[in-house]
Amino acid sequence: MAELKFVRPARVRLLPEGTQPVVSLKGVTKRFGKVVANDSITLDIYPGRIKALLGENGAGKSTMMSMLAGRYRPDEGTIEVDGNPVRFHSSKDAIAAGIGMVYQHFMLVDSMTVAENVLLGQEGSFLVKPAEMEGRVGRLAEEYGLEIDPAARIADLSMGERQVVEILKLLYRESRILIFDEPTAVLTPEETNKLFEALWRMTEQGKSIIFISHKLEEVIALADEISILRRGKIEGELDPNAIESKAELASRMVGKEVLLEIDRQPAEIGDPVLEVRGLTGIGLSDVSLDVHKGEVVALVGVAGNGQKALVEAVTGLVKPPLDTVFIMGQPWRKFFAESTWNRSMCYIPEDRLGLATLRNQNLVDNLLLTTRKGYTKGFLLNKKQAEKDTVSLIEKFDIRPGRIHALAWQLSGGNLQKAVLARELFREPRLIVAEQPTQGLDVSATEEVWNRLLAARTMAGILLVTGDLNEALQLADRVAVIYRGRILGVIDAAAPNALDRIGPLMAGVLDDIL
Amino acid sequence: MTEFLIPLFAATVQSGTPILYATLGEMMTEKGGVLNLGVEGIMSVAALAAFFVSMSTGSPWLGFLAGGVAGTLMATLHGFVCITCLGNQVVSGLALTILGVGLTNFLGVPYVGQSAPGFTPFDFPLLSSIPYLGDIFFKHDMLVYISFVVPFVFWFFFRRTSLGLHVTATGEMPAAAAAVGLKPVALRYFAVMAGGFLIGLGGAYLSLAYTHLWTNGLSGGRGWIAVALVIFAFWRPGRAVAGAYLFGGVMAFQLRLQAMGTHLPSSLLLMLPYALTVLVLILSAARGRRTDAPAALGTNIEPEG
Amino acid sequence: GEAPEEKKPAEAPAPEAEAPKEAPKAFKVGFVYVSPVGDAGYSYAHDLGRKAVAAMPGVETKFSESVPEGADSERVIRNMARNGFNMIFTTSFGYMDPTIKVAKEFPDVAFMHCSGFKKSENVSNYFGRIYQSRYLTGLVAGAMTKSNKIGYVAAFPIPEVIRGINAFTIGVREVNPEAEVRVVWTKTWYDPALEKDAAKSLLDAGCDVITQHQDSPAPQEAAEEAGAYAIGYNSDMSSFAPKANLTSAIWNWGPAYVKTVEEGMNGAWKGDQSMWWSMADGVVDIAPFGPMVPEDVKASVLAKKAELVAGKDTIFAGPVKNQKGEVVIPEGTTAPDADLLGMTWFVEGVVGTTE
Amino acid sequence: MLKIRKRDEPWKWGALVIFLGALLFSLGVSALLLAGQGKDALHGLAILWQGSFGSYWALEGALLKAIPLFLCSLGVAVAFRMQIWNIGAEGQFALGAIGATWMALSFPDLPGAVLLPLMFIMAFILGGIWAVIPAVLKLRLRVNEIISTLMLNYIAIQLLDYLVFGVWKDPTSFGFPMSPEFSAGAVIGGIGSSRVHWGLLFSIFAGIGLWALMRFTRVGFELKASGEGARVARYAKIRYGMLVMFVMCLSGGFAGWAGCVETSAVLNRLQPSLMVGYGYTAIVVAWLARLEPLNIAFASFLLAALRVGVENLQLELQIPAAFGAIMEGMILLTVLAGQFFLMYTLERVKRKGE
Ligand SMILES: Nc1ncnc2c1ncn2[C@@H]1O[C@H](COP(=O)(O)OP(=O)(O)OP(=O)(O)O)[C@@H](O)[C@H]1O
Ligand SMILES: Nc1ncnc2c1ncn2[C@@H]1O[C@H](COP(=O)(O)OP(=O)(O)OP(=O)(O)O)[C@@H](O)[C@H]1O
Ligand SMILES: [Mg+2]
Ligand SMILES: [Mg+2]
Repeated sequence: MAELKFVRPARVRLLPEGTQPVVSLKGVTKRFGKVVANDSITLDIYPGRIKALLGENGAGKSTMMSMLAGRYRPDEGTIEVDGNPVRFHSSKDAIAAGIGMVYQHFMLVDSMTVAENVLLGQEGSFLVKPAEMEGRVGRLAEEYGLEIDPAARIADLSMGERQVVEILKLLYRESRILIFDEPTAVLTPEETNKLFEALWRMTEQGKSIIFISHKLEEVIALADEISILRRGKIEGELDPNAIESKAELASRMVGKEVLLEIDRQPAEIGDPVLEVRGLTGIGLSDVSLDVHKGEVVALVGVAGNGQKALVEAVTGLVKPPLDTVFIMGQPWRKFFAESTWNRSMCYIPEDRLGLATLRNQNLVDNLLLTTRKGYTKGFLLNKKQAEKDTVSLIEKFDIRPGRIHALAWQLSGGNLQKAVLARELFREPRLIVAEQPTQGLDVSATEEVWNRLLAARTMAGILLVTGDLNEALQLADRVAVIYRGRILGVIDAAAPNALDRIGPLMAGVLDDIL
Repeated sequence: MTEFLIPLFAATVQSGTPILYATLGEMMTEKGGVLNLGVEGIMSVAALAAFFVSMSTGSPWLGFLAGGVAGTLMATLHGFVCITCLGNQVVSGLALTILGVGLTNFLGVPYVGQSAPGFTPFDFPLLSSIPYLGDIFFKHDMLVYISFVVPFVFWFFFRRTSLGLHVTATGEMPAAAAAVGLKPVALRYFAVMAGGFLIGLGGAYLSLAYTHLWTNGLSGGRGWIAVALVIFAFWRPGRAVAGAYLFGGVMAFQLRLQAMGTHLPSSLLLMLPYALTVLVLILSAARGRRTDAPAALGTNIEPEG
Repeated sequence: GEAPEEKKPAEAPAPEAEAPKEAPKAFKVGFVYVSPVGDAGYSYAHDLGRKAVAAMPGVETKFSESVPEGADSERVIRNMARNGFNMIFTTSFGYMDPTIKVAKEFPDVAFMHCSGFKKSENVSNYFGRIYQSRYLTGLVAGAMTKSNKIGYVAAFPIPEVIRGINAFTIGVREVNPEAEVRVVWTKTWYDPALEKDAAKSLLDAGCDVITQHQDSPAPQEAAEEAGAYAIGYNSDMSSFAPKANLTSAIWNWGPAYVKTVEEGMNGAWKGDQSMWWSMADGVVDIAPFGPMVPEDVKASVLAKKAELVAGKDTIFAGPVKNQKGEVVIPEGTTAPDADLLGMTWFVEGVVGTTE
Repeated sequence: MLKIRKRDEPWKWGALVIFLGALLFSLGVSALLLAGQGKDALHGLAILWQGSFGSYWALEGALLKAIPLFLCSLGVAVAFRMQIWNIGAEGQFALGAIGATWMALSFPDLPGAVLLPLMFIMAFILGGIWAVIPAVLKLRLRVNEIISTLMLNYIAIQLLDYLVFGVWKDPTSFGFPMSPEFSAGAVIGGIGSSRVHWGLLFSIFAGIGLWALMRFTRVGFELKASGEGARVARYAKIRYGMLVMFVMCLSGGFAGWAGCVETSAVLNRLQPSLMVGYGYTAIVVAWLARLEPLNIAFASFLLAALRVGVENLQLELQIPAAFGAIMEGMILLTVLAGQFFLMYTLERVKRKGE
């Protein structure tokens, strides 16, 4: 099977003897109520090197970094910068000490421009001039070879561009230690490559990078050193050179044997469950696509090329033109007018907390969100039954914490995704539209989601929308590449040169034209 | 026609002025992410404070300032309940209105019917001789002239000063502001207090320029109009001016229509300002898409560990 | 707030059972006001009357202010009745139904309702013929106007206000048949800023004398600022606009209230009466003239006033025409009180509508 | 050093403790204010208690006053649950009163068993329509509902005025602005010999109905779910637009019922003095009660009792009416400030090496 490769420019640099760490954590502990998120962590960060931080969902990576960045204050232990103990009262102190962080969820003000976001808090004078600010940010971006329009509003930018803004923020503050919390989760492969180049450039200037990711191949390709965090504790430091395989890294991280090879038996292909025929409009042109029961069709492409529109049209959020979309053999309008709660279509969106679940409601209510019609008798809702079913789903999918009264926002990303999956599979769907289903999930959670999706093929056809080519190739039977609202090609995933053909298509390069 | 229109527009400017101050004050508050429904109460207290200080010191300017300070104090109370204690912004604002109006009626009793030095209209040098416009805009009192400048200052503050950017960031996404080392809590207090100051100036206008006498009930619902106009204005000062003048203008217009001897029932005429506000909103909402409401408006900043 | 401290025993009502043993019980009189007494307006005028009553020996008074009309007033009135008040003055029109209702439950308490039309066994209603004062001030206004346009800032289109406007207009036209009275409704009893705006709109329309029916002195102020004349209402408003104020139509409840309470104390009070006190009873009057009012005007107005004081009221004596010029009160007749009480039309010379 | 810590679970008895604490605090400040006026503060508080809860009369008065407040708050709460900011209960209340009056005046001869239901139905319809207008404006033209509901309040009051000053003016009222008195069939009677009327029972049933709707039905669930945003609602195939209309209609209908009960049972006719701001107070009540019907019942009763008690205080001690408003404002603000302790605690932190 094809594997993604990142081209590493230099060999792993050896740490010169006697180098002093720029930042050290000494016995740092952080509790949230009863949860011990970080348990006497001790960690050193050296200049000019990239340290990767690995750990399962909820291991405490973000918490630890947030303390470094001054957002949280440690309950115990000290942080030392250049050998001197410091106490950060707010991000301001951390910034002053040269530490900057790009958070998992971007910290950008949507309504303001790139320049304003980059210079926020660092304007330099009370009076500001937009043109002058834009000029300053433009020059900075140029200096580091980053492409961005300083006058653009954040709301109009892609995820990759937003990342650039976050990086510019750190660069402008002349941070020596740059923390990236899952920066690649929302990036396309191309954007990821660009990011890596930027990171290497920065280390060459002596900056230290801390890099958090669940994508092991990225970690192997990028890191000078790897630290593993498990249940709030540092489990060990690894030398990337000594890593034999992803599987080894994964098992060190989880603490038990991980296969990492999913067993994809071909399923029996049945009737078509989704037919898109010459869909034009809503940002798409002449899109045709079939998904049959028993198969996984991946839709890949650089974000913003029409995936969203297609998904919205298929899932009923946007009305497509007449006679272009057929679900389970029925025209769109008829299907959605008569759609039942089960044995129908289900949608697992990218936005788990904001779209797929009710943020402030418990798991029972979240189960009911899409299954409520199945619990309705007359006007009434059978909550007792819903509670019983929630309990059994929690058990079956091992969702933690295992309380039905836990609220959605209290769940970790992986568990939330499991909950969404549990609910949607409970509906025994015939068509599943899954959008970035493993984004932000750790290896074991990813594996579980993959297995569940593959198992679901016995009852359904799956449209998988993903930016992760690895995922597409692992799961899909066929891979459709979308570019500027068109499907440029549908490629058999089992074909030996699949990966080589997908790449150019994503960039809009058609073989047959060449 | 001009005989009718010029006094009408001049009256529009005058009756729009207190609403304008209050609208900008509420807008300032909301730009920082805090909803303050206590405008009516703040205006009342500020009107009394302005009157009292002007009366006892003989200086209307000190009175004007006192109105602003009283507004700030009242707003700070709201800030304490919402920003520090994380209380619900809607209820706190409503409670502030109840408290403010109550306090004013309670403390103001001894001064009812007394008068204090205030601001009187004068012809603004040079500008007042511009044909038409001079009569409309430049034959008022000092506080009206100041109100011409305030929207520009407001606009300038949010577009051209770093503090303005910080306040905006706090109203949009406090976490982002905190992440770059700003202090969202302090910034919110600033927005609430500065907004309270402006609202207070609106109150002071009522007791120092609109009338020079103390009577209860001076704010007469103008605070509520201000709250509505902030939404109407899509959080932009330029539109706030338009909204305040539109509202004041229609009010003045219907009174004038009566004075001219119309036969329309007064109930229908008195509906006009409110109905027209909605109508204009419908027309403008149907066209524009962006509303510019601060994204974090109404939500409190939870303390982090 | 400014109420004088009452005699101490007022603090806690003595339980009924112990009462006979103690010193002769004071005669308790309660007043219910629709607005705060501090407003220098309508309720303030009633409260001056209450103070006159409070000065009587053996009488104790209390008041409730800012009592909304409707359901709340019913409870307040009942609370007074239950607390052993002997006589209760309810001073706003909206208290009419509640007063009647409560009175039925407390047959031993005397109720006096102001400005309404219902009465019962133990409820009498009363009001003052303020229109007489309005008429006199109209005479002044008619004599003083040069533009022949007089502005009237009016509160609500109810008979009380309409009657005042009509009497005023009759006065104006008596001395100046050319003059007209322009009416602007604010639908407020008390919104100084709005009322000032209303006055300004009248001034802008060319009026050079302004009068009003609301409690706030703001219209007086507007006239003063515009260099026009003003006529006040409720109490002497000259202090608010010394250069503009010609005179005011004023209430003077003291004498009538004292007399009524006296009747109550010695058992002479009767329910089921309608009293419409006039200038002859001293309940309504006009305030002293401003210095700008010429002597001859003063003299002729005072002469008319003397007639009214003597009980000769011919203000609404026919012929009186309505706005369309139709004769509504024919020559030789005088409108009966019932018609005056229900007046909903404007006399000729008024510009405006009663809707 | 003290540290703010979020509670893992909300403090169980916290709401009660905080409420009582806030009450105590505000009473303390009020006592000081009274003392400042030269009154006997303790005696004043005793009178306040007496006037609020101390007698049958007081309780009866509070109960009566709580009824319209309760109905309006329920209406407000159901809209707020869905994050539709209906602050137009005042106007919807007025329209309800107008609807009830319309029926009462049109069919004066019908027996109560027919006429009263008609009045309630029409009150619900008109109140509902008045609330659906902003809903339509919001859905179709994206007009913010806060501003449209607020403006419609003013318009409703003028409309009521227009009617009672015009077509509905009682010919025997000597021109005063009020409708003719309702016929016996249009009046909600008292329960037994008390002054508490059957509107109380109606409110209780309405409250239970709404509570059950929110709790046990699918619509109730969809309403709660939509409260998290229109996007989630669309994802879950909830018909958001329909639901907004339904909820606003319900919300306006409840306020309309309050108007109907108040006109029919208390005033027995339509008159402008009907409008005393219940619609605005309802917003405070609904929020304080965290939009829960049972809490709303308590909160409306308590607020009504406070207002009744203050009347007593005013009469007995002759303090200005504004005193009550000050007390009310203070109680609300302290209760709110105290909410902090529901979600957070302060804990002492010891740092190593300090
Ligand atoms: N603000 C908070 N309040 C309460 N608990 C929290 C908070 N933030 C994190 N936690 C808990 O602390 C633990 C560590 O969380 P953290 O976000 O640091 O994990 P992570 O390693 O970054 O996970 P992921 O890979 O999913 O991002 C988790 O159990 C989480 O539920
Ligand atoms: N009192 C006033 N009278 C007339 N025009 C005004 C007044 N105050 C502000 N303006 C104009 O309105 C404009 C500000 O309006 P607006 O609130 O729409 O700006 P903005 O949306 O904040 O900024 P931008 O236009 O940069 O997006 C200014 O250019 C100013 O010229
Ligand atoms: Mg994390
Ligand atoms: Mg603009």
